Amino acid sequence: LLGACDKSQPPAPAATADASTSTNSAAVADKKEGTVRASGSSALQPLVNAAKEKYETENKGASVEVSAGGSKKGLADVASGAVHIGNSDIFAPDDLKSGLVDHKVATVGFAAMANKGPYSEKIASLSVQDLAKIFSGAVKNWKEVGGESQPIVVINRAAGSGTRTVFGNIVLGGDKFVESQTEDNSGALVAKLKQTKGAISYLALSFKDDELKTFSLKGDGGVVEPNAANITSGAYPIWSYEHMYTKGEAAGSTKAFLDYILSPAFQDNVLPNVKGFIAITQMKVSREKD
Amino acid sequence: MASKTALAAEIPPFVPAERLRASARPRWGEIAIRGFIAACGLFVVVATAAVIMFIARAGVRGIRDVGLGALLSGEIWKPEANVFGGYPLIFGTAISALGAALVGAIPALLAAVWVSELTPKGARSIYRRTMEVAAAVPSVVYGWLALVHLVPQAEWVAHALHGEDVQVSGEGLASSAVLLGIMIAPTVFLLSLDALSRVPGTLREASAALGASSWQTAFRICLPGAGRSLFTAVFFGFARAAGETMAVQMVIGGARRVPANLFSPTTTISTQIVMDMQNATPNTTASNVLFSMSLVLLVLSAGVVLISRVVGRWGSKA
Amino acid sequence: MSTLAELQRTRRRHRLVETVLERGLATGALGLAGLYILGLVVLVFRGGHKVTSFTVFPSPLLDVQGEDVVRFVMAASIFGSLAWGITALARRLFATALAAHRSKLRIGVVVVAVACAALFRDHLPRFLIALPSDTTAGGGVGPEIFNTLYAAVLSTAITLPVGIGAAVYLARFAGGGKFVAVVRMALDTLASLPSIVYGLFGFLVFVVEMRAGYSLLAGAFVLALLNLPLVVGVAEESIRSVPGELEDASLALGATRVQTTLRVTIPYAWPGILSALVLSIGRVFAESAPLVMTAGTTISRADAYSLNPMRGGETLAVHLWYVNSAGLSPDRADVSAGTAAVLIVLIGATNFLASRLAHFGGRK
Amino acid sequence: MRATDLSVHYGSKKAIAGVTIDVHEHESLALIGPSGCGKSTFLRSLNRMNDTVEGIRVEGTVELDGEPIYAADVDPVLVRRRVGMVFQRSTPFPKSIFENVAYGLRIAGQQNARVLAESVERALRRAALWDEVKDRLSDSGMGLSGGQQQRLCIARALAVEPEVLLMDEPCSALDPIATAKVEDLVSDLRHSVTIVIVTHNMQQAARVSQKTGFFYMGRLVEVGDTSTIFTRPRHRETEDYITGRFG
Amino acid sequence: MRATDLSVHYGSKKAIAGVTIDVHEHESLALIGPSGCGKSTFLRSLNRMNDTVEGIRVEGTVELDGEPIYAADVDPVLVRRRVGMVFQRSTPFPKSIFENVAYGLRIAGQQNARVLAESVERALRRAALWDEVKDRLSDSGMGLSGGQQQRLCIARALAVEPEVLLMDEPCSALDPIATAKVEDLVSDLRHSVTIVIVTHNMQQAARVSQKTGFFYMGRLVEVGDTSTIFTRPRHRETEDYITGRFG
Ligand SMILES: Nc1ncnc2c1ncn2[C@@H]1O[C@H](COP(=O)(O)OP(=O)(O)OP(=O)(O)O)[C@@H](O)[C@H]1O
Ligand SMILES: Nc1ncnc2c1ncn2[C@@H]1O[C@H](COP(=O)(O)OP(=O)(O)OP(=O)(O)O)[C@@H](O)[C@H]1O
Ligand SMILES: [Mg+2]
Ligand SMILES: [Mg+2]
Ligand SMILES: O=P([O-])([O-])[O-]
Repeated sequence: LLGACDKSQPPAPAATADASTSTNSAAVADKKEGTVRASGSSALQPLVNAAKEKYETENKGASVEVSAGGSKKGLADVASGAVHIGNSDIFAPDDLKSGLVDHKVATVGFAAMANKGPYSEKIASLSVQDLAKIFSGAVKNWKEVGGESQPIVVINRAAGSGTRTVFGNIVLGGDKFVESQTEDNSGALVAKLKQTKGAISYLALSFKDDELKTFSLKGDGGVVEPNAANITSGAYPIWSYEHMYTKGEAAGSTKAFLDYILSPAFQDNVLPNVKGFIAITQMKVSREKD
Repeated sequence: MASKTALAAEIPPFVPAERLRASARPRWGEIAIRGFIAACGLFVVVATAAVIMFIARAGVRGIRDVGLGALLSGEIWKPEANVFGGYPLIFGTAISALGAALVGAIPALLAAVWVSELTPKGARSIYRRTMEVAAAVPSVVYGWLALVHLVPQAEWVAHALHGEDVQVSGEGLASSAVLLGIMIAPTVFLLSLDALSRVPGTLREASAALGASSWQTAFRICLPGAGRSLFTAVFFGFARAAGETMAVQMVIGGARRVPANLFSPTTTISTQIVMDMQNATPNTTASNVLFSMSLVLLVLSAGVVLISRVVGRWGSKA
Repeated sequence: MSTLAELQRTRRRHRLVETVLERGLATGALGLAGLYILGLVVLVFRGGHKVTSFTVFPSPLLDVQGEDVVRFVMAASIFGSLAWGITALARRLFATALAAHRSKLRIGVVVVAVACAALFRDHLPRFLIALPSDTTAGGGVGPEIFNTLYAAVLSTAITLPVGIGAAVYLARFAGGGKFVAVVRMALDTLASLPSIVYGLFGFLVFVVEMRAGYSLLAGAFVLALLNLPLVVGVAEESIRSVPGELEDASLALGATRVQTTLRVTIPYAWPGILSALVLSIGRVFAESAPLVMTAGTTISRADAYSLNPMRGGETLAVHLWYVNSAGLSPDRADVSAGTAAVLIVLIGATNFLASRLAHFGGRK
Repeated sequence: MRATDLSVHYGSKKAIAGVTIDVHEHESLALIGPSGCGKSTFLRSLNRMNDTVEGIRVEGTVELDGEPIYAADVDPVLVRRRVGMVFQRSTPFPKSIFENVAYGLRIAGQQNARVLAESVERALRRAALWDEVKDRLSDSGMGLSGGQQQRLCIARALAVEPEVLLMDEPCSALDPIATAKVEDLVSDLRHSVTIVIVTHNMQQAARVSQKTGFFYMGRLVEVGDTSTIFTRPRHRETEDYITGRFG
Repeated sequence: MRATDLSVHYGSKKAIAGVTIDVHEHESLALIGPSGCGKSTFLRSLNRMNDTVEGIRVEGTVELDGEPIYAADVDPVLVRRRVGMVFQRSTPFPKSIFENVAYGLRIAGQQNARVLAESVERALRRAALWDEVKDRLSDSGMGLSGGQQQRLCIARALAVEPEVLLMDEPCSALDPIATAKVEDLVSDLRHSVTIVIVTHNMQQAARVSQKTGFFYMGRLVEVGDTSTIFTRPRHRETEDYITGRFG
């Protein structure tokens, strides 16, 4: 009975904290008040949520609505004007690009993750070719990639997912996934992976979980672990920028929120504590497209 | 009036006794309310027309872009690659709704016959109450329960049926059909009960008076007597199952292909609409095609219900 | 025809078959009902656990506008119904002793409710008040409860007049023309549209064409549309079941048709209309797909409890779906159970209230 | 009140044909005849209650105080305020006893509480119901017994002070004692109101009416003093009917 | 068929009390009495039709050919096959005319087509309906006129060859001509079947029955030869009723 309560944090900021911040932000109060709506990437969602919680408690009257649904939904929503900010793991496609302004707020790595079980215990890493075979459906049993006999259950993200696009581009050279069970959302996928024997999928590292097996990448130069050091150096190739698109230049409360996310206060102090995300400034390599 | 008391004299008469003519002043309040009432009727028509029109406008564009044949019979649905074959969606919808009718509607109907004809009145109201609450339970609650409790069992059953080598996770047509069956059973039960209660009691009495047992009365008089309404009840359940979205989405798996067996993941029209609508840019083919598919769904379920109603009306006139 | 002995023989044979069938069907029906009862009980208890876990944080959880009022109302209704339940039980047990004090009891219930609300409003089950949390454990469903009820109110505000109007039109004013056939056809069509189609329609009209964004009003409107055939159908039936003699009596006293409708027909048909409303409110509570596409899936902290109908917001049913297919919080099994329990309690309470309200309608 | 050559069709079906009858003020007329012969149809065409029936066609004239009630500019609502009606099945509204009786006044626009109270009391007294209900005027009208309900309906009709009161088998659903009370009431009322009463009970017709009309298959076979009709009917059909040979 | 000290309660309400009556074979008995006096209740307890009513309590005995029909081991279904019943409102099943009449036989297990056809024809002939429907046996029974429907119901009851036929106001919804036909039929039938008929029309009782019983407020006030009851009733209440003083 108390379990649920214990896990939850007491309401962190007391009313006093609000009072102090609200005075110093009075000058821009008219900007910060109001609602900012964002939707899109579920990979980016943990970061935006962290920002939202901090931002809302620091700025009374400000409110940020974040809903998931996949990167392409975010792009479509922001382009249609349904939301102010479209979160995406991928660059906006050409047809939407013209009206949208990109704000790269972080980078994140992706990795194949699987249900934990005896069949995959011995497999610590998989090569890109192995992954390609698994996710295109060519390989159907764990024993074919070095594990024990157990049917492989591939779980995909839905077509609108940025994770799917990035992972597909880098591992399969395009969206060549076998058509299989599909989850809308990274969060739901994690739960599904945990409960399905033999299941494998791909997730942003922000969803890395001790109860899931996370595979390193086996290449010519040895095994590369998916961690911040390898991503910033470019050794681990499966990563992408996290974009927050606005329609035209951001203004008003939207701009205030984006400014907050891009501010050193957030990038240096908060972002590193959110699992899996890497500040843009840390990157030693860069990309112009996915 | 001769016997009017003194009291009466103080009270002004309500009707000017000499007059029958309508007063020159129209009764505005009356006219306004009549107008409102008629407007409500009109509103229903306009709203329906608007819904159909909005769906059809985009839907027809989608059909034009893709071609009706390709849309209905193509076996690959991949909007991200601009391939729109709706057959897996239609197949999934039809099979899970049919399965639901089989798993849920038919037992519910039989249960309704039993409860309506063969149990005492007291028990009847308990059954009815229970089912009313069960029918009001949101479908997502059923979906969530199925996700937590049904899907793992389905995985187990699938392995038992198809061997250990099959790739399943329990999400698929079997789960969704059972879920939908459980979901529509209370509604079908209640509708059937209503249909049976509309069979005149006098017919039951007449049958009993001829020496029929309550069973014979139930199956020879009440069932045929309520036949068309029972039909409608089952069809209504079918249509509801075909149109259900979120609950199905939670258990059907979402693979956009014709499933290999009842336990491999597939999708339905409405599920796919919700999924794909999220990242389709309005006014593109990818978006329009979703409206086309909803037209298909509309024809599937509305058609079924309308036909059963028309048959019902036409039959009751005979 | 047949001799008595023959009759008895066939009858015995039939009897045997009937007994077998009887056992089968009885088991089936009992099983069916039992399944649902069991399911409901389990649901309520599982979630009840979550719901009743009282907060250990007495101060307001969040600085959300309107939260105080919501807390007070919530506390008043919880303690009010508790007090009412106890007095109802007491009345049943000591019927004679308490018969004379009915009005006192009633006042007592109100006093207890208000007093407890004032005293305990900061010690409510956290789950019923707190904002939901996508990412961390301990999120609640306060705004969802509010949104669910608010959406029900908004959509009823549309369904009630339009539904009764259309029902009265069909039952009493329309006659049998072509237009009536069109209206009926329209109602049949509306009734058979899958709810996802309503969702698409609402999305197209409100979110895309009108650029209103996700809003509760859009959701309420779409749900009202969705409920219209149901409400019109049931209301028309109950209006038709008003004895013609009653209306004749009113007309014979010199009432106009409209006066008769307003003063005799609708009051008499009220219990039926009310049950239609309850059904439609039940569907507002229950629907998810159309709401996802029109009212959205988020709660905004700034106006979580605001009465502005143009803001978006998820309802309990949507939350249940969202938590399971998009939520990242570790306690989502608990949250789901709690949400389901709250939903079921809400539905039960609505039905109960309606059955009480039916008494005020007129008939009996 | 006078009907001249009155015919009523339901769609293509003729319900009554060429009925001419004259009801004098403060007279009471009983209508008898077998089931389906058109008694109710005729009665309802005297206060335009038939207007509400779909597909009905009324020919001929009906005059109230010399004014034709089917003239184009006549408001049927006003006709019905002057020609009241009581039905076979008592039809109390689901309201209090007081509100039942006050209903006709309220819809006529009467809002003065004192006037309402006085009118209700007078109507209930005239309907011989006052003493039985005066202590529970705010109880529901539907809680009364069958006979009381029927008298409540009569009181309700009387409250708007009609000149003519039409009654369609007002006692056929009542027990003997209630029937006797209503019959007494009708006998009293005929001194102040013109009454047209339909009944299937010939003894009742004999007891309460001065004149009796016999309907058969949509025609008014004969009408005359009650005593004459029951003792020396002019027509064969009338005689067959009142001696119970059919019906 | 004999009822001895029969009382029936609906819940706490007593509908009939201590009725003792003896109906001889091939005799026809008419039951008269004001509305609500318990005629239907009594009739329905003669073939255990009341069993289906919730909360009913039957005391006393009813015997059919000397066998008590309320004994514990008696199957009410068998009682009803031997004691048929016809109701006030005709209730043809929504089936063809043929199937309506054959229904009773079919449920009794008769499947032989020839036997069915013969029985149906005989029943329709006995109900004086054969000539009117022989060319449209497969049409719906609901397409017949009211009088024909009622005779169809009688034919249906006759088809299973009951020993006793109970009729509850079988003509009260019929027009005079149909009434006459049904009355003729009843007069004919009484030579082959025992008939108990409830009627509100005293003339009808006089025309079709040999014996008449008068019910009043749940009691059987008197029973005797029809001619005696109508000319020299022994009880004051009977006289008041048949002379139309009440009811
Ligand atoms: N609304 C209607 N539509 C069509 N036909 C009707 C309607 N009302 C009555 N009739 C027909 O008109 C005829 C006269 O009916 P009416 O009700 O006036 O008879 P009645 O003498 O009052 O009979 P009863 O004694 O049974 O009340 C009947 O044949 C009846 O079937
Ligand atoms: N199912 C029932 N439940 C309760 N009371 C009933 C029921 N059926 C009849 N009664 C009551 O029993 C009494 C006798 O009714 P019954 O129907 O036998 O009268 P009846 O003589 O047939 O009247 P009618 O001439 O109107 O048909 C009445 O007071 C009636 O209200
Ligand atoms: Mg009549
Ligand atoms: Mg009766
Ligand atoms: O981050 P995604 O939800 O677009 O994969």
